[in-house]
Amino acid sequence: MAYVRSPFVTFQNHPVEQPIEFDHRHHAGDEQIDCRYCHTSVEDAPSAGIPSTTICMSCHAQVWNQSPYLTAVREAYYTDQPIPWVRVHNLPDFVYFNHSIHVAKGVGCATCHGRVDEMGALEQYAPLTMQWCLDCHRDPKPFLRPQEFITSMTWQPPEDPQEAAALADTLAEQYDVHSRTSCTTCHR
Amino acid sequence: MPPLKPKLDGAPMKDTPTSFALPVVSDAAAAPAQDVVGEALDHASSRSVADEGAYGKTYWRSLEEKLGTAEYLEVTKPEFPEGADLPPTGVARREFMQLLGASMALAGATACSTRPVDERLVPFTRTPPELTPGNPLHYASGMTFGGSTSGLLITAREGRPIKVEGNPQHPVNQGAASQFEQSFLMSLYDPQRARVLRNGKSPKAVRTFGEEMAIISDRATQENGGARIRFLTEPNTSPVLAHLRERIQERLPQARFHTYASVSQDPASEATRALFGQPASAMYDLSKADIILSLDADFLESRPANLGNARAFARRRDPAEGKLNRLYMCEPRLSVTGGMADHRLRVKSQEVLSIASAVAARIGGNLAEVAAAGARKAPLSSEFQKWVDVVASDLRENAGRCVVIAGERQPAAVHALAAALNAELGAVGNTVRYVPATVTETTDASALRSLVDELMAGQVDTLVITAWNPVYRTPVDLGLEKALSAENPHRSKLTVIYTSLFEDETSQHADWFVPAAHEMEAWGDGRAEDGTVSIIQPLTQPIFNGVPASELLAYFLHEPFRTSYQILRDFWRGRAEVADFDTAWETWVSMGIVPEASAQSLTEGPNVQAARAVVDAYTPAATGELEVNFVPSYAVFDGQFANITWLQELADPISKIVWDNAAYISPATAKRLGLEAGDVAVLTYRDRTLEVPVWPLPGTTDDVVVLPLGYGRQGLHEVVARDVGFNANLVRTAKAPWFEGGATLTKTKKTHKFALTQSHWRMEGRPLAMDMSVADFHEHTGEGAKLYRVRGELPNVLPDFEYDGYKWAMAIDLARCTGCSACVIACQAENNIPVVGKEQVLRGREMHWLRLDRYFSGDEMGDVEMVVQPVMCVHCEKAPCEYVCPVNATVHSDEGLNDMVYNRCVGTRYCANNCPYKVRRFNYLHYTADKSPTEKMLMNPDVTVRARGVMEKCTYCVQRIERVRIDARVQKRPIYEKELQSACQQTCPTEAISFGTLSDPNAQVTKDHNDERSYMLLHELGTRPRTAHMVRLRNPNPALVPPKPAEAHEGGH
Amino acid sequence: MAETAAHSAAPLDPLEPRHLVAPHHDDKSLNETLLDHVWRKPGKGWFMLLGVAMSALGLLVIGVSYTLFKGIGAWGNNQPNSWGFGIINFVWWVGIGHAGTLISAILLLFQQKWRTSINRFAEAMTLFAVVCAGIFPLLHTGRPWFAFWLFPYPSTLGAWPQFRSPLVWDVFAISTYLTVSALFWFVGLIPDLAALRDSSKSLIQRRIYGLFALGWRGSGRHWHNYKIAYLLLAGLSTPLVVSVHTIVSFDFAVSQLPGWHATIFPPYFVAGAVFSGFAMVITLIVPARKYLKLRDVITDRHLENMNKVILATGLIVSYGYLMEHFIAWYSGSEYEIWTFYVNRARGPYAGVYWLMITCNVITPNIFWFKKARTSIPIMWVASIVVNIGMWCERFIIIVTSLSQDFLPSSWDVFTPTWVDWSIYIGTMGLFGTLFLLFLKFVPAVAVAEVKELQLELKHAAVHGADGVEASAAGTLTHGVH
Amino acid sequence: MATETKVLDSWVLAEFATPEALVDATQKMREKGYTGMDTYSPYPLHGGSEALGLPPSRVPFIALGGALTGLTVALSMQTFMNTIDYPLNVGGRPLLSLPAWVPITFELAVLMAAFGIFFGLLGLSRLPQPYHRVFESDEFRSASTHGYWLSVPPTETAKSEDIMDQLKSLGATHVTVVTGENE
Repeated sequence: MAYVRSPFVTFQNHPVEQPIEFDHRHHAGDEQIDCRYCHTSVEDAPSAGIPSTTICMSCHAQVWNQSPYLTAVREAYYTDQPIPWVRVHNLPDFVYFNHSIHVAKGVGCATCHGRVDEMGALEQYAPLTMQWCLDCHRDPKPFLRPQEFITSMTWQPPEDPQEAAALADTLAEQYDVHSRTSCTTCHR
Repeated sequence: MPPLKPKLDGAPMKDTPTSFALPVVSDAAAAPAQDVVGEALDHASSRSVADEGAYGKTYWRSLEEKLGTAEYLEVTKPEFPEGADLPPTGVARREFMQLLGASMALAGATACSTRPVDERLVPFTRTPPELTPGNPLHYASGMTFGGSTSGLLITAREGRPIKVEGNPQHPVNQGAASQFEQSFLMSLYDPQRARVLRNGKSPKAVRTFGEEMAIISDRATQENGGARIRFLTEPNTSPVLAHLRERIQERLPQARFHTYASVSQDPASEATRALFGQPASAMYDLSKADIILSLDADFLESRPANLGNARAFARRRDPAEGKLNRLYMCEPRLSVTGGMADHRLRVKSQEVLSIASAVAARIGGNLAEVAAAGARKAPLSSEFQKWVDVVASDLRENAGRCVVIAGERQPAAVHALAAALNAELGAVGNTVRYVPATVTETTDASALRSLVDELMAGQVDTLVITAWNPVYRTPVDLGLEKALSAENPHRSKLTVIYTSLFEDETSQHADWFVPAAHEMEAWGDGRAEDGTVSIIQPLTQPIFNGVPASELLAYFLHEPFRTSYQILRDFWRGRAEVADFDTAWETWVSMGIVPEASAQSLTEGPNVQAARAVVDAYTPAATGELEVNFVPSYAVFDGQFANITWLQELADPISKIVWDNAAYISPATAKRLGLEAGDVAVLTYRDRTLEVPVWPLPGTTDDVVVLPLGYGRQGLHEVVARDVGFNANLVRTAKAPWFEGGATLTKTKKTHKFALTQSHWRMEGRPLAMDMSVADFHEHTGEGAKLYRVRGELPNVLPDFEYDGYKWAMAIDLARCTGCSACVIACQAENNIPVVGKEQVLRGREMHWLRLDRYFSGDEMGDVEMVVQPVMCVHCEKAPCEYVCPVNATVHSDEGLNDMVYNRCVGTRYCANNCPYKVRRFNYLHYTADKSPTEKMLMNPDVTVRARGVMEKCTYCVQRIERVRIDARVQKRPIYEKELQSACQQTCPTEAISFGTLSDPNAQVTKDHNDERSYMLLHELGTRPRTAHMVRLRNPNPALVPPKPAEAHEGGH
Repeated sequence: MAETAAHSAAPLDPLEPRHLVAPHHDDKSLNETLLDHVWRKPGKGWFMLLGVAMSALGLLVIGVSYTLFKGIGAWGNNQPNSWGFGIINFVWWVGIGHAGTLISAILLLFQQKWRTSINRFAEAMTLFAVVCAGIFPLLHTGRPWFAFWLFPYPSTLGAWPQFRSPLVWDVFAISTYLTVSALFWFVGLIPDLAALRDSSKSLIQRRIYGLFALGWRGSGRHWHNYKIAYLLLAGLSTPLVVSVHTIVSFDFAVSQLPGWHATIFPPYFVAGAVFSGFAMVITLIVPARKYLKLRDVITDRHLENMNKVILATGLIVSYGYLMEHFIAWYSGSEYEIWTFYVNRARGPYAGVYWLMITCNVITPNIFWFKKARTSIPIMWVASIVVNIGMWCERFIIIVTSLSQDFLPSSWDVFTPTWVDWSIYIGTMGLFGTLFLLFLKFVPAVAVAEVKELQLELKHAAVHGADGVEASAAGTLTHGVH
Repeated sequence: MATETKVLDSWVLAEFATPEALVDATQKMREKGYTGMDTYSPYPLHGGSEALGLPPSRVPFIALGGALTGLTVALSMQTFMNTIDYPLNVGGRPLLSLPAWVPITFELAVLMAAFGIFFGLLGLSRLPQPYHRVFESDEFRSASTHGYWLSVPPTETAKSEDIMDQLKSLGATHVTVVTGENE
């Protein structure tokens, strides 16, 4: 019972080596670049979007354009070959997760992906088990945050439980958030 | 560090315009081992020097070596999972070891994680601006076939087309697409498609081919103006191809173009040429027709105008839309249209002329002479007299609101009579208008006679065949195959150039074979029958190195290379009279339609007197013995769709046979000849014999044998189609392409196993597909009456669940449903439903979520009535399937959907047992295994591909619901009725299916549920279906209804 | 072995217990007689039978491996016949498995002395039949590797089994039945295992039997708890045995299929199970008592009594058929009428239907005649016929009902494949193998109980008929308050 | 059995010819005040428990406990899983479908009761017990087949020899002393 819930089986907290040493700590942390700058389709598509090489180059044509760290990016760009990133968050094929609706309903990036700004190599933060999904789908309120903080890595709900509950109620009302536990919500 | 360059399947990226994306296969699965040519290409491109454009020398040598091997010539890959019913002796040693290994592996498998260890995310280098990964894109396009171009709307995901719908803006399609258009997508990804351009057996580059053609055309220009060049094409509907053709003719004035189509409109053209002075097409407005007389015209199914006809016809079958129309039909076999008829007369094909003449005689007026001429050619049998009288008087009473339609299989005389009748009855201008025909040249087999003669006489040096597979589909007496084979003494002087999607029967005789680009791979255009021009927009780069038709023809112009896109755009730029061409062009492409004025109606009315000449010119077909009838197949048409498994497994709407054609005869004839279903008989006709398996089919005229075309294919690489059924073209003659008497059937000792999706054709008196006359319906609406059983109040001890939000529901109107089967294919394409093959269908394991139940009533030895009932999961509120599932794999959603959770299913199959509608389908074998990389690209990524051992069924297209819901909720608005359609609803030509939420009182589905015709299938079981069916109403003429006691409503026992 | 005089004695009273054990035995000779076959080297016949059984078992291995490799598609199942041989065989085996516990438990509770000699035998049969039956529900699922989802355990999915489904009830019923039957059998075996341990000749045998005997030493304190424990297990097994086949019948009765949806199913299935179970006991015990030389303890009296049970349950089964048909007609439902009067009697499987009627309705009636009840060849053949008939009954219930239900458009026939047959025959092989091993390694008769019975019979001989009744009531139950 | 805990003890074992004789002798010995005796027989003795003066068995109470546990567990498990934790609309049936819970409740009660009986039996009989001092005697092996034995532990007042004499006088056919480890 405990074994299948252990991070070893769920693949949590396991930094994944990528073909390019991309560091979220630097981009999301130090530089405070909004998640949506690179993950462009998170608000209107099921997939948040793995940035195309043009997005990398939109900055790195100007800054660090000689850096040896970025040789592979430049090579990918000029040879028109995609960069084969290694997938970190992998749901089974029969699970249809949609980023846009979660973001629209006030579920922040950090809620599921953790403190990406503190991860050198990206790792899976949440267990991604069905039970974990259900925990939020049954009672989404505690996991909501105001839209303006949707990509914030540091936002915390108010410490006072009553205040937090009030905020949760307001947000649920405002964003029209419902519990959805029908099977076809995720499995089609 | 993993390799930076993943293996991409497809053409080199450099040539890709950014406006459409490449198919990207992320799982990088290796091509199947049998894919010899593909392997060779990969091998070659990896070795070739980049500057040489992948055409290095090593390429040829290796490819030639490979091509010479037996594996290439003999396709070994089985299409389906091996049948499970092998005899024990069939377990070879190797397989046994595999079994052993499997059982050991299972024994050792514990606690294995399902997570793939190293899955890659392959983003675009430059994301095309219109594309968001994960969201679908829709492109307007078209498909040309049967002498007309349909307007299509194609859905693409991440650069790969996955679904074809009708273009809602197209005046003929109006959003509908038939089974052919939809399945055409499957041939795009068919791994058996030809990939190698070759001369003899030597692979060649396109450039080499182009140069060769330039040389041929240059030489011909100088020597004789192309006098020894012949082109054999499909009926042309494309303005750009017509333009290219004109230019070729300018350059090669002596070259000649021949056109061939299996289903030719020539008889109609011949008649209209006489009556109107030019070939014309009859455009029917069935929405205005109260009375329709069909003279062997399967106008709801036969190309090209069927989609529009079906829609208009069906509207008049719904009493909510006004007065019901009445359809009189005379035909030799039960067709889809015949199934919709209120009065159907079983006649032989050659008797149709006598019916037409007799009706004309009854109408009288200007028609007296032509009627008399007709009657001389074909005297009316006295048994039909009453029917003719009633029909004629009904037509006369409804003059101006009636129409007479002649079938494409009927001779010009019948078409002439139909046009004369329409003129006399005042139909012209009201219910029918005549427009100049899109295809003006002759397209039937007799037009090829001169070509074959020339070939045999050695008068042709170069024959360019762009028509699909003439060797297979031309009548046997034409001798085209002989002319192209070594039997022709002048064959060595002849160069045959053939282009096709597949290496087929004709390609075996081709000197040059050019793999054709699929219509979804190349730019083009085409006209619908009413003259509407569609722009055919490609959805991908050619996957198998195909050459577009326009590029191929352009080689004969010897001009600088232009792509099909440039050719098309240049042509329209030259032709369009618009100020801002670029903007106009963008609009046309996005709409898929060029807003040219569609064809104007002919103002000159038909010259009724000219009809007489046509009738006089008619030579009656031979009579006696059995009348042999050729018909295009409802599933594979004339065979050009035979390699599409969706269509092979599409049950014939009438006989429900899959993966086969049969010689259909009437049960009475079968009895007379001592033939049973599945017996193989020898058909003797005009000195030719053919072994055919027979199938007695109610509704067939006695002494008629119906042979569907399109089967018995022998194409080299068309593995799906090969040896399925028999080839009726082997007894078909150019002289009598459609019907003629004088055939005999002799029983042999052999039998043939037919796979049917429905084996019992009676309703056994149960209230299932409700079908009654208007008069009966009004009698039965009261309480305690027949209909009460299927919609009265029922006691209920179970709690009522509240559905606060949407309440998804469906209504199916049996009055509108013709059984055309477009919905079946739509469902299959949308929901990744596997094709299982004939063996599995024989075992009763077909997977279609949506099936069309077809019941006959009446005396099966005589006249029968047919009713079609589409049945898919009805999403019962009190679902019997759910409470027996031990693992909660099928439960209700909060919106009333009967959810099926594949990944939770362990496969006890109890749900299927307890489903009274038997709509659940089980993956008995791993039907989705062994898909080639291109076939995987066909899959809808929004729907789980089911593995072995799980149950599946109709979900009401829940993936569409969820996508629309998410979009609506992101935009903070409710779902609009129009934005959400189920796949079957979207494609249905007759609007028989409505889908939506019952929480909206104005939704069509709510109105349908509350309609007086609405009822619930098996209502008495208390399952409370969310799908309502609507009673089919018939509108019989009281004069033809037999007296009450004789009414054998359900027939059978 | 001396010829017994019992056969010549005229029976006085139907339940007169004298004939249940030949009178010339004492504890020691009983011991030797009943344990002898464990120590004897098995004969050629045993090895031959084992060879046959193991070959059939090989078929099972092939059939099961092939099924796992290919999928359920290897079987003849289709749409609409989603269940086929798998469930037929399951119900058939479970039914056979009913006689054992019934003989042991119910007859014990009703203090039927004659059960003593055959209960071990019947219990073993139960156990092995249930093992054979248990293969099918697991194997017939599309994805047997996920069958554990039927058990309620806290998974990471957060999903649970669905307790309204009779299939979950089945899981609990069959596993409980298997467990309780095994416990009951084992508890009964413990004293005999101790006897084997103590009469063993080699150290290895002694160690092995000693291991299973758990250190049983026949202590008065052991017997004190044992008697009540055994009786309680019997008491529990009685409702259990009824509940198990009731629940198996729910697999059908809970559905709404014509031919399945019937309230008569539970009693009719239980009777059918007992019917087939007793028939199977006869089928097995007739040769076994001959080869194991157990005619002294498994007497003709036993066989005759079992035949009476077969007759009685056969009549109940016939009544079940009659009622099904009556209710179908009485309901006026055209679906029910079609199923019973058109499809079953005249449909594509009419042959199987009439075979079923012949085997199950007509055959048992020969046991109205004492001659048939006491004739070894007749009863043996009849018992086999009854088991064929009961298999046909399950075939008729499952296949004909499924093949033609509500919508004629979906009707289709079921044709079994070679895999179906090999698995079916294979389970017989499994059963045979287990049974032959059982006969070889443990006493086929409950030795301790027979000895006790023997003692009572002696007392009865001394004290006369009244004493028989008194002491008969005392066996094993003696001392229970 | 560690060596340091080895306490050697001598018991007297007596074999009787018939079960009646054994019961009789036990009764007599008990009247003489011997305690800790035990009888050994291949099948239960009539009056054996009374002769040894044993209290009623506790197995039925354990069984009842098991049954009640099974019943409670089953009912609460089904209600929790299908009604409380993941309430799903299954075929429009009530979330708390108590009639549907009955079969499993019954089966689980039976199962738990059976476990109670079996493990209760083993526990109360202190089984499995591979070693016991009475197994030291080879003749004792007849106890499970055809012998009727009585064991009498020595007391402070009576020596083994006295006991042996008494037993012989009560009709024992064979008397012996076994020495073995304590339980």
